[in-house]
Amino acid sequence: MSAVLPYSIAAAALVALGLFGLVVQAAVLRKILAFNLLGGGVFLLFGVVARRGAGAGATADPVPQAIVITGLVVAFAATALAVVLALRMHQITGAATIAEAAEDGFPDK
Amino acid sequence: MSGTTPGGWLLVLALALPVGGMLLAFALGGRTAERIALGVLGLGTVLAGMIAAEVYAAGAPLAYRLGGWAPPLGLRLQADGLAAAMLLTAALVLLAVALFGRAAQATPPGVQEARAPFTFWTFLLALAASLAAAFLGGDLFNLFVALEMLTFAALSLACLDGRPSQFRSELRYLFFALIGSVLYLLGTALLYGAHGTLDIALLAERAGADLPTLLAAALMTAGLLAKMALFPLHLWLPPAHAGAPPAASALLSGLVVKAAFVLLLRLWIWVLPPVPAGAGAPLLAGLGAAAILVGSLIALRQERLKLLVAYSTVAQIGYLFLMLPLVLAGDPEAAARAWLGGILQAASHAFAKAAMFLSAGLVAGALGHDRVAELGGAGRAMPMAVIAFGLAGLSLMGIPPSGGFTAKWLLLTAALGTGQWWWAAVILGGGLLTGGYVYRVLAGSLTAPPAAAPRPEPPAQGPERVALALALVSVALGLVPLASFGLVQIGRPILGGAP
Amino acid sequence: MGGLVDWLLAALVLGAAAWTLAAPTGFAAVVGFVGFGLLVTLAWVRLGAVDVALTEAAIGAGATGVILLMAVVRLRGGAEEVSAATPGRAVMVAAGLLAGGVGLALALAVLALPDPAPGLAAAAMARRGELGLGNPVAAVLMGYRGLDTLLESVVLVFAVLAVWSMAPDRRWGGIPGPRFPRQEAGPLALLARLLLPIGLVIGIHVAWVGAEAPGGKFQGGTILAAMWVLAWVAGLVQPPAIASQAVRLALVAGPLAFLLAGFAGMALGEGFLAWPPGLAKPMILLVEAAMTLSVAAALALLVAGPPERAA
Amino acid sequence: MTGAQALLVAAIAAPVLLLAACLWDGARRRMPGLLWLAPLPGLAAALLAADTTPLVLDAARLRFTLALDAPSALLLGAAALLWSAAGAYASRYMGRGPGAERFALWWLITLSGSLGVFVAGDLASFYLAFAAVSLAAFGLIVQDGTPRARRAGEVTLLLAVMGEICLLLAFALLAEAVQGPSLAIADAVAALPGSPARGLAVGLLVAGFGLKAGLVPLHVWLPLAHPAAPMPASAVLSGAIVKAGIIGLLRFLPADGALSDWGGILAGIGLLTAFWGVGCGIVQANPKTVLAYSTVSQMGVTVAALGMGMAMAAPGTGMAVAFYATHHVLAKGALFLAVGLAAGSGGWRRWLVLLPALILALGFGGLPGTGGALAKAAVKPQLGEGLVGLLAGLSAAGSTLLMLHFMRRLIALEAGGTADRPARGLLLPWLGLAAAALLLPWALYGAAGLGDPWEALGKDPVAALWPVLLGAALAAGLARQDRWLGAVPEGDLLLLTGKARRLGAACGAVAVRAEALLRAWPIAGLALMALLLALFGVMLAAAA
Amino acid sequence: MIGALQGLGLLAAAAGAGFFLAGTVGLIRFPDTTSRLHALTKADNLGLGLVVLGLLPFAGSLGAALKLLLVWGLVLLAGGTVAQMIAARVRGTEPGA
Repeated sequence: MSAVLPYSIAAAALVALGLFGLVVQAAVLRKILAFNLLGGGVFLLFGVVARRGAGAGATADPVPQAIVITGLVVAFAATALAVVLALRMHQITGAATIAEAAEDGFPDK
Repeated sequence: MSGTTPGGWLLVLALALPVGGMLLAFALGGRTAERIALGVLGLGTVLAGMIAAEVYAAGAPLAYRLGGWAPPLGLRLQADGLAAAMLLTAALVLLAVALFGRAAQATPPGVQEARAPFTFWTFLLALAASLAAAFLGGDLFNLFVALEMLTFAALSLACLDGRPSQFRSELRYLFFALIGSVLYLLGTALLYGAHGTLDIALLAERAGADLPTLLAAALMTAGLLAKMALFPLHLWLPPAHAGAPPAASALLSGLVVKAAFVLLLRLWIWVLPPVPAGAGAPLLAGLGAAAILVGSLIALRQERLKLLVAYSTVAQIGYLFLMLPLVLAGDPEAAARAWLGGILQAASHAFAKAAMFLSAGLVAGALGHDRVAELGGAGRAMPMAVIAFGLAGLSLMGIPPSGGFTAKWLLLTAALGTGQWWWAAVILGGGLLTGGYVYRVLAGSLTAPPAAAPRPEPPAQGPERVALALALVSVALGLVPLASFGLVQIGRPILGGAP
Repeated sequence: MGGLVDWLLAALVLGAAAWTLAAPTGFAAVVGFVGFGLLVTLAWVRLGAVDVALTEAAIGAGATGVILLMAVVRLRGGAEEVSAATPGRAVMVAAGLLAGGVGLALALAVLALPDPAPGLAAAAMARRGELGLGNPVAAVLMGYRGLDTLLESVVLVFAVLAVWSMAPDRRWGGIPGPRFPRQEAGPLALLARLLLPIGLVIGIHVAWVGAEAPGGKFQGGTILAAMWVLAWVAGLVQPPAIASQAVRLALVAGPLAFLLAGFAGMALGEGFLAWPPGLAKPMILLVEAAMTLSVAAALALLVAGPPERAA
Repeated sequence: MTGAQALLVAAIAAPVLLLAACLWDGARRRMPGLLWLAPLPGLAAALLAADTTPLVLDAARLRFTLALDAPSALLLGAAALLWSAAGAYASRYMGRGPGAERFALWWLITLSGSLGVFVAGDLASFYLAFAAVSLAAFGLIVQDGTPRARRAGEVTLLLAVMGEICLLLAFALLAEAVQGPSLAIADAVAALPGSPARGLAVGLLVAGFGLKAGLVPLHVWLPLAHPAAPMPASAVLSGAIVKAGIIGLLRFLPADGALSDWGGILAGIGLLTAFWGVGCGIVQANPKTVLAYSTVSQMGVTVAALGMGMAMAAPGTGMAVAFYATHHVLAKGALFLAVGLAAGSGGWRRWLVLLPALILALGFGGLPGTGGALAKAAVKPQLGEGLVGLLAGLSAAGSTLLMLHFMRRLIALEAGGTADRPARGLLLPWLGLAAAALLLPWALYGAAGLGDPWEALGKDPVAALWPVLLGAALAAGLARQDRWLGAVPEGDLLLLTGKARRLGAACGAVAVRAEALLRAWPIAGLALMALLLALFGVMLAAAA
Repeated sequence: MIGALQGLGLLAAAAGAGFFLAGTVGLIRFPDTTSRLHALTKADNLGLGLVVLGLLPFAGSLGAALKLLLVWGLVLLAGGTVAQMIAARVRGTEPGA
């Protein structure tokens, strides 16, 4: 089982890096990247779990593998959505961060 | 437990119907989407009613084993009292919002298909599908997919108006929700690694107070709290909910946050062992108390009506968390009360808040603004909308007879019964502050309009009636005999109690 | 030796991740991320999860990389805004400590996982024959946890519509994404012409073998989507108008087929999402084909973005 | 369901049904003219259904119980009479139009609650009725829409909600004290003395009901609200609505000596209130405000009697206190109606108003022969002896002084022209109610089991008379001291709240700033991670 | 036992790795875009070619061998195209280079 140790640590460190980036990075694009790093860490952890559960002729437990495949697709969809939102925000307001929250009420006519 | 019960097919229909409806609405487009949505949501209400009746009659949860595979390998759908009650609440609110949307979100004449109406109707179905998946799912990863569906649907509904200022607040919402999702997913990875299953019923048997389980619970809870916008994680909620069109706001505030709460209950009441859960619950309830007080206080000082209502949601979410330490206190009688109180709070808040957002939207639409200080004349121009707002407000305050009152009464007596009087103080203080902001709106709208103001255009009767009907349901929940709420107790694990 | 490779790979993954965070420009960061994705793909191979490795390469690194690269080009400027919004040292330190704390707790929890690991490998391997599938991951995706896959394919439809709905009102029904000039000659046109037929074959092949060997609809669909994006960028094809009925049908074909198959299972077999005995393999392949089409369409349209031009 | 029980249902159902009828335009337009009908079933119930077997609807579930004991019946009858007379008065006074229709709606809600508190037999229905009467009164107070009315309404509403909160908590404690799921008031009261949270529960009950009854220092809303409302509304506010507090105290505090310590405290608060009301009242210029302070004072006496009864475990206290309050319902209601008439009539007809008013007014001081004298006699067992007796006498003297001051302010109101005749629709309810206030106590004294009224009055005429004479003498002495008028603003103690409000505003501003900080992206992110780790740590520590 | 073919294969793969190394050094050390491109494409195409060549003797079947060659071919195609496009871009933006 020692083979999974490097990846376990990498997964934990990726989660930490991703969280750190999501919190402190200001640019939207960097936040999206940090989210993907964070997701990568989570998926890698599933990989560790899958590898630890290898057996019965499977090189890794197929259930976590399937979960990661599903998760990767969902994460991609989320990334695409975030990118579109960021582009539209940039296009309309020229902003590249989400620093200030726009307090939004009913639009004044 | 893992087998299919009689009536289990209802669960499949409750999920497959909105999923199929959404796909068809998306494919066929335009006005057809609206027609499909109305039909599917109507049928969905019937189904939800049948499920609730079936659960109540059987006195036991319904379950359906998908594809014939038994957990842990396979997945199952299940409806206990909690799921049945929330499903019915969601179905009714969705149907009401759909009826409201017939006027507000109609495809304009002369075009085949327009962006906002098409998005609204399709995502209305999407939301129904996501909520059904979130309430009926019995597997933590399946519930993750449901949460993601919910996030996408909610985000798109929040963006419906397409105003420039919205993209920034929606982006904040998306990022925070995504962090929440990822933390939740991380928790499921640990749970699978530790117990080899993600089925809730099996985890309830296998999970102990070991390190991976506890960290998983903390991660998943934090993720769900981010999605529920529990104070102090509420940064995204006010702008997102206030910036959406009224029909969307009603759904976001009334239903979407509740789905994450159901997951939280599954985690805390089913999966977590009582000892660590009992230790963590006061922390969550403390945040809930802070949410009630701070949220109400901020709502009291808002200048915009829709933001006021949104902050009211921040506060009302807090009440849900008060049930945790009460349910976990180990007193079976108080636990049953607190459980019912919490779920009743979720349901009555869903109706009341939907009514509030709809009526606030009508008022804002007719006046052309939503400044609280300048609501004069609203009461005269659209009495039904203002009455709906007032009735909903009474329910939120906890004035009898209303669902909110019964909910708070149950929580109150459970708090006193378990010797945790401080939660009682919070419940009552929150009611007072709630009264303050509801009063501000009502008093403002009942004053005479400024002389120079143009006479506001009275809204159509139909939408006003929908708002009023929702408010009345929220009030009427307080008149239903308590015994018939025995439904929500079905399937709840009875805890031995923390030492 | 093997252990050293794993340590090295893990370190490289972390290094790429750190570079992605710290890179001086957005472009460099995205390039770092694509490199990160490829290294993670290797890690997946080392972890014995070839199916995931393929998906990671196709979607995690490939498709995500493409949309991020397209975004970085359009998100120019804003340096002052970014530096103004970057939090101060105190917040940085606090964030570092807290994130480090989470990572540490996670590492401890992973080390505390029970040995031997509980899991479902044996069960999943044992029963895949009932589905006529050789690849256990496919058995999980299409069989045991079919509902996940069904809902996930629905999520893709959600995402496409969500992306479309960000468009300005007047663009509704129009053509997504920027217009690329048609390149009659030049390297890109050549690449597109040469690669397209090969890519299509490979994509369909990857999707097809998924039943028995690593591969499947998501990986294959991504390759097909990539081919379409290549043709689009080379100006050979235009994205379809989002009002087009064909596009809508392509997007919902997969989930709808899955849903119908689920009901067929209710009628013929053990219940919803059950594959009728004997018919399992052909039905699964049919659904997988529809899903491949839908995945390819959804990924391509997600890359293209919201409608920007009139049809 | 027996006929008597049906009357109990009808007492509440009548206003509710009229309210429901307002959904139709035609009925709503006619409603101001029908208000006098709404309380009549309540009156019938008071006459015919006292001490009937409690009606338990839906025994297993809601525990929706209706009951009517003798003291409640007494008060219910008087309140119903006042509501009916004031309703008739209102139909003329308010005129027609949307304003009057709105007034009728609030009137009916308040009425249903006001009568409901007398017949509700379980905690939930009582709370519901109490909430209705407390909160809907707001609509009556702000009817005129003036800034003064609005402020009065807001203060009332705020305090009413706070009162509701006290009661809610108290009821929760009571429900907790009862063994089993019963919510019947009788069970709750029986369980109260043995409850571990007894002190807290009683304190909350006293605060919640005392607020409604106008006990110092929770009386501040009363002198603001009662004058601000239209005349008929003032009449029911001061006459009937404050009695919701009295009936609450009567029904929830066991009078059998089980809470004798609290009896003393209540008596002290009551006497303080009695003098406070007089002291603040005699410097008021507006006759309605004077009346409102008189109400404060009279409720003080009522509560003092109740408190002494509790302390001494005197038998019949409930009946005696209810009788005292009954007189106040009728007389105070009538006097408010008089204020509305005095301004609108001139010449000899003015005396149709002033003369009965003078008799009623002096009744509060115990002028022999009046209903007020009988009321005083009724609570004599509780307030007759020793120091308390002296204080009670002094407060009666104060009442005389206050009411003479009221008469002066009433006369000082600008009279109408000699030809102005009061509208018959106003005059008849007033005269009827005044007559009832004078005569009904004579009829009820015996019926209430208090003995023979003649005997009671004849017993010690000097003791009955000296407070009146002392009050009159003081009034004569103070007659020229108008410079004190307005020395105490309406709602006296409210002056002190200015600082509290500024403090509240400052706290609010701090909260707003802090919340804005928490909404900053990195801070929220830090909070999320900190929360995660804290949760993990807490659970780990508990599991270890 | 390693046959002669396999031995040659190992040598080729090692040489390929050497080219990769050189190419990477060039990528980092060369001064401008075009010369970096030169280092990268030459070294990588040749390096990968040698590696593929070296792996051919180890391929279990003809199909696997063909797949390896296909990989090389695709990389040549993609690498060449990208290099061309970068060069064209550089020529457009850096006059004189």
